Amino acid sequence: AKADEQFFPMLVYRTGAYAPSGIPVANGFRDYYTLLNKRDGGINGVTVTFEECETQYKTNLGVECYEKLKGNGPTGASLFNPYSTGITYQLIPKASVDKIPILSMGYGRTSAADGRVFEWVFNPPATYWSQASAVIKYFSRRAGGYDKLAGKKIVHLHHNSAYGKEANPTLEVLAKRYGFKLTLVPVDHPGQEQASQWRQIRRIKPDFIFMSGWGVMNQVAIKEAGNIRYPMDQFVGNWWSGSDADVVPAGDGAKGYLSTTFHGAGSDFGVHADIIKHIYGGDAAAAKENKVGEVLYNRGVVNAMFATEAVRTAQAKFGNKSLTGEQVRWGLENLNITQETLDKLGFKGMVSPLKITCEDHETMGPVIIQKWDGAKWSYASEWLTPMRDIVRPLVEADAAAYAKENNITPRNCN
Amino acid sequence: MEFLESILVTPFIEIWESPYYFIELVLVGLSTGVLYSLVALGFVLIFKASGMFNFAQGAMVLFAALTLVGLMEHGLPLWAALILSVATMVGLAFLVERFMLRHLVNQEGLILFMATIGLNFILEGTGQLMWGSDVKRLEIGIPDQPFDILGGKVLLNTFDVTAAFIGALLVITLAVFFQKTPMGRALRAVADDHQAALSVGIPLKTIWIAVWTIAGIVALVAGIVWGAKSGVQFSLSLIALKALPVLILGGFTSVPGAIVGGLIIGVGEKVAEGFWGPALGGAIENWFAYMLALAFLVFRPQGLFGEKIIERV
Amino acid sequence: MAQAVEQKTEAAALTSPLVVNNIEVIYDHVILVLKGVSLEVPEGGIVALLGANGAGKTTTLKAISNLLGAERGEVTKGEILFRGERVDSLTPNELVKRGVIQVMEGRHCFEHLTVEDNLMTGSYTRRDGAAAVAESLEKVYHYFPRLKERRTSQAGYTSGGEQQMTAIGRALMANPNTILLDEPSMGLAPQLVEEIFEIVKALNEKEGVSILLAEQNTMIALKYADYGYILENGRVVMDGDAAGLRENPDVKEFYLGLAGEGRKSFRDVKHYRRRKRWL
Amino acid sequence: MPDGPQTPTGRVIGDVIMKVENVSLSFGGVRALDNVSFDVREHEILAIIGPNGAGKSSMLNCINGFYHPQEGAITYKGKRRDTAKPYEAAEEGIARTFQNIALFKGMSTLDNIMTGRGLKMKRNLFWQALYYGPALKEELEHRAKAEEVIDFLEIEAIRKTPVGRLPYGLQKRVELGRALAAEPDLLLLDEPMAGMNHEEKEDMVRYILDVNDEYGTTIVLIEHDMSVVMDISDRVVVLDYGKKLAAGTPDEVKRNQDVIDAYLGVSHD
Amino acid sequence: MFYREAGQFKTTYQDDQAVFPVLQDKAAVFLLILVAYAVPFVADEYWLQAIFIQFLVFALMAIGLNILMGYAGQVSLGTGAFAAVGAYACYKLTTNIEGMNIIVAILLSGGCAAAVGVVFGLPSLRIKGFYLAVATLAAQFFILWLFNKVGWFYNNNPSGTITAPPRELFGVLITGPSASPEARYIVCLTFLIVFAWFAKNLVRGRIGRNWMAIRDMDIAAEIIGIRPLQTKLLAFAISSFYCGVAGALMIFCWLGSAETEAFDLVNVSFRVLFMIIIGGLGSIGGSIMGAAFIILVPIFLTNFPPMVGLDISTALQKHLEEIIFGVMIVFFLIVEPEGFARLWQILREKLRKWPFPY
Ligand SMILES: Nc1ncnc2c1ncn2[C@@H]1O[C@H](COP(=O)(O)OP(=O)(O)OP(=O)(O)O)[C@@H](O)[C@H]1O
Ligand SMILES: Nc1ncnc2c1ncn2[C@@H]1O[C@H](COP(=O)(O)OP(=O)(O)OP(=O)(O)O)[C@@H](O)[C@H]1O
Ligand SMILES: [Mg+2]
Ligand SMILES: [Mg+2]
Repeated sequence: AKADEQFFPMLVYRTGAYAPSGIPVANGFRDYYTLLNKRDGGINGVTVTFEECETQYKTNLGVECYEKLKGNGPTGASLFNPYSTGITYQLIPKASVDKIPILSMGYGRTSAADGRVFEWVFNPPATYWSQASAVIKYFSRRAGGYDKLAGKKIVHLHHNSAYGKEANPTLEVLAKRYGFKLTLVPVDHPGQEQASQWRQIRRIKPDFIFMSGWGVMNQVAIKEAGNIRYPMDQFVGNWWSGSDADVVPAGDGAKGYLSTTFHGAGSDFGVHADIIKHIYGGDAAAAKENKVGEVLYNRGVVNAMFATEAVRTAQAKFGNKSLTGEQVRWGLENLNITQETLDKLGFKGMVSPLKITCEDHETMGPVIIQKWDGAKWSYASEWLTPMRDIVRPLVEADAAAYAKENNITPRNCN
Repeated sequence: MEFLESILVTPFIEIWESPYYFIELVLVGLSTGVLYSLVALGFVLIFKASGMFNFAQGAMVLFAALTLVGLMEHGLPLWAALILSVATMVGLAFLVERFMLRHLVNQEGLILFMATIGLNFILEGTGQLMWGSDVKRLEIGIPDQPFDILGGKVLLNTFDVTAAFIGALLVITLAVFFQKTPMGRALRAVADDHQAALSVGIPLKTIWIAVWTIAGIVALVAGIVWGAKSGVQFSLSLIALKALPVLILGGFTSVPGAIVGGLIIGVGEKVAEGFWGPALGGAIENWFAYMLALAFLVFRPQGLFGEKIIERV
Repeated sequence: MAQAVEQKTEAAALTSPLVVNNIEVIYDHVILVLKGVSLEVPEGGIVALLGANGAGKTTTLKAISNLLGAERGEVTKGEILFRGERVDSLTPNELVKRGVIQVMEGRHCFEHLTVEDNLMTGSYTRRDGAAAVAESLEKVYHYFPRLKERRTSQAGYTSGGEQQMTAIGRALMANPNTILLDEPSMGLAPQLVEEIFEIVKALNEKEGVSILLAEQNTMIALKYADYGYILENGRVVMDGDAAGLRENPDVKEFYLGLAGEGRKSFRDVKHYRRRKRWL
Repeated sequence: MPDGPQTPTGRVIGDVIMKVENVSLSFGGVRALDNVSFDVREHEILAIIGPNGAGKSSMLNCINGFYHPQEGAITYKGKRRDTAKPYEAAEEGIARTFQNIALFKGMSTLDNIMTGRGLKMKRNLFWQALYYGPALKEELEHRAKAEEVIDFLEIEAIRKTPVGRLPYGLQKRVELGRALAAEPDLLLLDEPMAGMNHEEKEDMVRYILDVNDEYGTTIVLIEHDMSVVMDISDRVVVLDYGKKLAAGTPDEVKRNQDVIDAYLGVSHD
Repeated sequence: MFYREAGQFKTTYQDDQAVFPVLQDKAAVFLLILVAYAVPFVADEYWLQAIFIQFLVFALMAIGLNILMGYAGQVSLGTGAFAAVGAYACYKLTTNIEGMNIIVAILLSGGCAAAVGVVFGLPSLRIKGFYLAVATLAAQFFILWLFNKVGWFYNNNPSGTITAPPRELFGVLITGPSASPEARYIVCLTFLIVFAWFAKNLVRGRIGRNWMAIRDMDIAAEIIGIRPLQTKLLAFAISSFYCGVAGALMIFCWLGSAETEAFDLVNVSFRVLFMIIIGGLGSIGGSIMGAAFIILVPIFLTNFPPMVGLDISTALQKHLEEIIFGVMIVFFLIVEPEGFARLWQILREKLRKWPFPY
């Protein structure tokens, strides 16, 4: 009989307006899955299989891809990583019906962190709201303490979409608590034109800018910041506004730009050595061509690692064979990635450990600020833990509202 | 009531109180407006020459820019890459005439429009197939430095000013070319009635190739300017959407219309976003441009400079 | 009779610049409109193409000037020769350069252009200098003084007759040697009709222009033409010298409205109906 | 039936139903109509003739509200017409045909004629969406009327043909059919016989006379074929450069030297 | 040779008015409807969920746009916005009014869309052709902006998206994630059939003729007594009604949840426009065929290489798909500019005459 296989669907966007972000993510996934097969012979002997489906970042294509891939492999799809907030929203209701978990790592619906309502959705290590709180924490350190935030002016420059607006409520709560003056400046899709937004910013003269951008909006924003001579070290993008594709087109102007992240960038980690060795036959140049080490490539790798570790966790309970989505969900919910595991897998220093629970599908993992020096990213802060006391109540309130609207009875996690 | 005040009164007070901010917005509006005109111009040329609303203009911008950077990435110097890109656009014009236009003589506007949608897909596919979908940096040596005017109260940028200058130059050249040469007349004749134009011996083929070539070159320039701003990538094709209100405001058939329309839209949307945006929640630029165009149309249904729509029985 | 036509055509191929040889035209792949039409236009001749509505006159002319493609029509059989060249191998532009120009039925003016610009488009293919073109323009204004008055108006806003004059004038601007005229008299005031035909005659006589004329106004067409063909339902049913046709009793009755004792008042038509067709 | 002058065929011409008084219309510098006055009587056939560009079509456009004259008044059945909208003219019983055929090209002959009956159809959206029931009943009634028109004009064979494909002459006939379908009181015809051969003109004349006779429809006719005009019209108005040059019976007009100079060229008998 | 109406004489005008005058056609259509209802028993979930339901929703929208553009001749690029109005209205109605019947809610949503359509149709009295497109584009951008900006429309939830709540009809779940694809398919199919039927009725009656008259020559139409504003606004209303209903179905029966982006210009408005041009302007059947083409061809092209065992990269495949799709559009337009509807008609004419050529 055929060897056991574990199937991972991949919703990718290698074409269209967001391809510059989609390509490295997809490559990261691909390389990590391939690495597992080549280096370890799969996950505990179970071969990893995967198939790409092009979504072009469009919701209708996302749904089509989901339907197309969900039944593949001997036991169906293990889990979905939609890589688009819009598609994630669409898949959330379907997940519980089809019994396939969704792993939306650092995007998607924030309140899905409440595992009692969103049994099938996981969004570790942190959400937009957690991120926003961590960024404010960072700003407070820069200002010299929380008390110094009072009276400071902070601008949230965001993509005018559900995704871009996610952080707004949290920021508003934080503004109230710490007394800083928050201005929300939206930019319409696609964001090629931001002249007037930046003139507004120039007038406001903010102490800090936090940006939730996406695609071409990021590059233009970084250029425009230079145009008004805004100091780059007061300008922080979220983790979707801090990839190589965002800074490279801006050239020298992008030097000193900051962004958040929850994993390291660059190809100096153990896992990269393995990838270059096993997949690129030691050819570092070819690896570079395929974006190995870029921020979003690493995100793909990290995400694939979380996914496969969830399967490994589940295998411990259900045996080393092809697992169903339902079994993988159990694995996700009991996922506990320790520092030890990370070291073993070659992620030392790249990711923080994380432990998912039935109640908390997010874990509020720490966030770090990285800085672009014109050639590469490097860490520019210590790890910042989000403010649980502020974020969690918001999450629970929103999850409760969702549960009510959709006749869901939250499960009991005790 | 308060809301009404915030949109009907406050912005005007603010304009009065912060004149430099206003001037700055007007200036960036003008420089953006010229760039809109540049894209709109491509539409106007083709519409004038064939009555065809070229949906693929955005894709042509993308395609031209991709070709240019693609060639440069392969190590060609800028001048060589430019020549080859122009040659590519000429080739495209030939192909479009040979395989598309020639077979669609005398069809209705909507059908021609649809055909350009097909072309749009082809160009987007081919461009990305040949050169990849990644974002590419385009460095063509236009200096990009902010500088102060009016005693430091207003900040401008050398790149924007240069780009606006290039755009204006191109637009004026073309305006003169089409107003002063016999070709201009032939173009307008073709737009009115393909069959009658054929019957008096106007060679549609030559005209179309010429016009598509020029439109291709305009697209290349637009692609260079916008590409240098935001990197060359797929989103470039979306700026065609920004050219639509310009086109409609200026009138589909008018080169000067494309210029004036571009400036009005550019200034209008920047000022609106800057003063009205905050009250309305921001990101109003897009619909504002269309509403502005619409407001003009109600008074001049053919656009500011468009040819009067002839209604006779 | 068909035999006679064929023989004539063969003989004429040697002398006539424009020969249409047994053509068949289909529109839209399914609608068969011309079912074997043959005719010829001798050098310096005026030939009239007569026939009822829908007989296929316009189609014939468009086939000659190679404009059918734009209407989704095609010549499926037969051939059309202009000075020995097959017209379907020439583009309309090349045909105009060789001196064949068509005045289309229903005017087809460029409505957004001024009357003068309309006329000037006619000179597009000419390479004999601005002075010669200006001279032609003067000539056209001389023929149609009304156009000179309206020269700066947009053609779309001129009256029906003015548009007709513009269309004819535009063709003259190409300095043609063969004109295909499709219903030139339509919508023109009576004295202008005469004038137009006088112009046609003058062009023909002074400049040796050959003319193929599709016309409903049989009376006047046969007055000015040398030769006539009568088309019914996509076939040539009769041809002959203009004078001979004028005397033919059938033509007299159906096309000229002359029944025996002279013109009948239109008032009287009310009281009878008739319908007779060849075939 | 009101007394009035008798025509040779014995029809009775009634009272004035439309008055055109001192109408002037200009476009920019072009004076298309210049102080024109005449009136139209019930049941008559009135011809308007004149050189090209004299303003004949513009006159019809003023009558049915497509143009609005700057000066003067048009009164139809006692009501001012010169400021009204075109569709109001139709509602009041004025129908017309056009010089450059204005058929609805995408529709069949039958549908074109049915549009002429639109004003008389009353079923609302709801019934129309359901179709079966009252809407169908109404549709069939009007279809029958339309078929009468089709019979009358002898265009049965092209009932279902899209009008765009018809030869010119038939299109003119369909256009007449569309106007007739509205059962108008006043019918304005703009060069209905242009581009027709003699036989076809005879047919057209027959229809016009029949309509005039059988339904008593008043007809205002523009035509360049003098033999037709002189034969069938009761009165003739001559325009030249926007001005009224002459008016009267056909015989009077064709002997008028001004008219001969400006328009006829030679005298027509 | 078998496709003949020989022997089928029509003795009444009613028969002559029928939608399918030829018996064979009528039979074929009934068969097609039967097959359509039988589809859920054979098609797998992927086909139902991702393709057929999408097709039904878009076909309905295409009919709506075709009424406005193909029949009444008013160019519109606001389809997405009108669909969004329907979707958001339906969301508000179902979540805020307890126990409202879902079908009623969907129809009311159509009504809301119709009202909005009328407002944005007002400029059509003065503005024509491509210029009119701008009015509808203004609608497109403004309405989506509004739905994005004003929290009331999405019940102020922080995600800014709307999610279809589960609702039942006759005790069967038809919306929400737990509704079976079969049930949702049947609902959409029924909507499509009923509304296609209504549309067909409208366009072959007085209203439809008035629309076409306005389309073909608005001046002449006005002169024969058709009131232009009323007629155009009615077209806008009905068209938007269709789009609104389709928009509601789009969220409630297909996507399940969406933000405004799901209704954007390129994904919806243009796409529907492609459908009706390819399908045939002024043809109800054409709208449906066009929707099938625009939705199915890309799916076929994506699935084709793997089907024949060709392993090419996702990006390459997508690019080839785009190119081929573009070429097909141009090719079809050259072969038959008037779309599938006309192609079908010609085919029938040929079939009728077959085996004799003319
Ligand atoms: N584009 C077309 N598509 C289909 N049929 C056409 C087309 N053009 C013309 N026909 C048909 O071809 C036949 C001949 O038309 P044509 O215009 O040549 O006639 P004609 O003799 O010029 O008539 P008229 O005196 O009315 O101008 C007509 O029956 C007409 O319906
Ligand atoms: N809408 C308009 N704008 C500008 N000029 C116009 C307009 N309508 C008519 N004219 C001008 O008014 C004059 C009268 O035109 P009209 O169409 O009434 O002439 P007509 O008597 O019908 O001539 P014909 O016999 O040639 O049809 C013409 O010179 C025409 O150019
Ligand atoms: Mg003809
Ligand atoms: Mg006239």
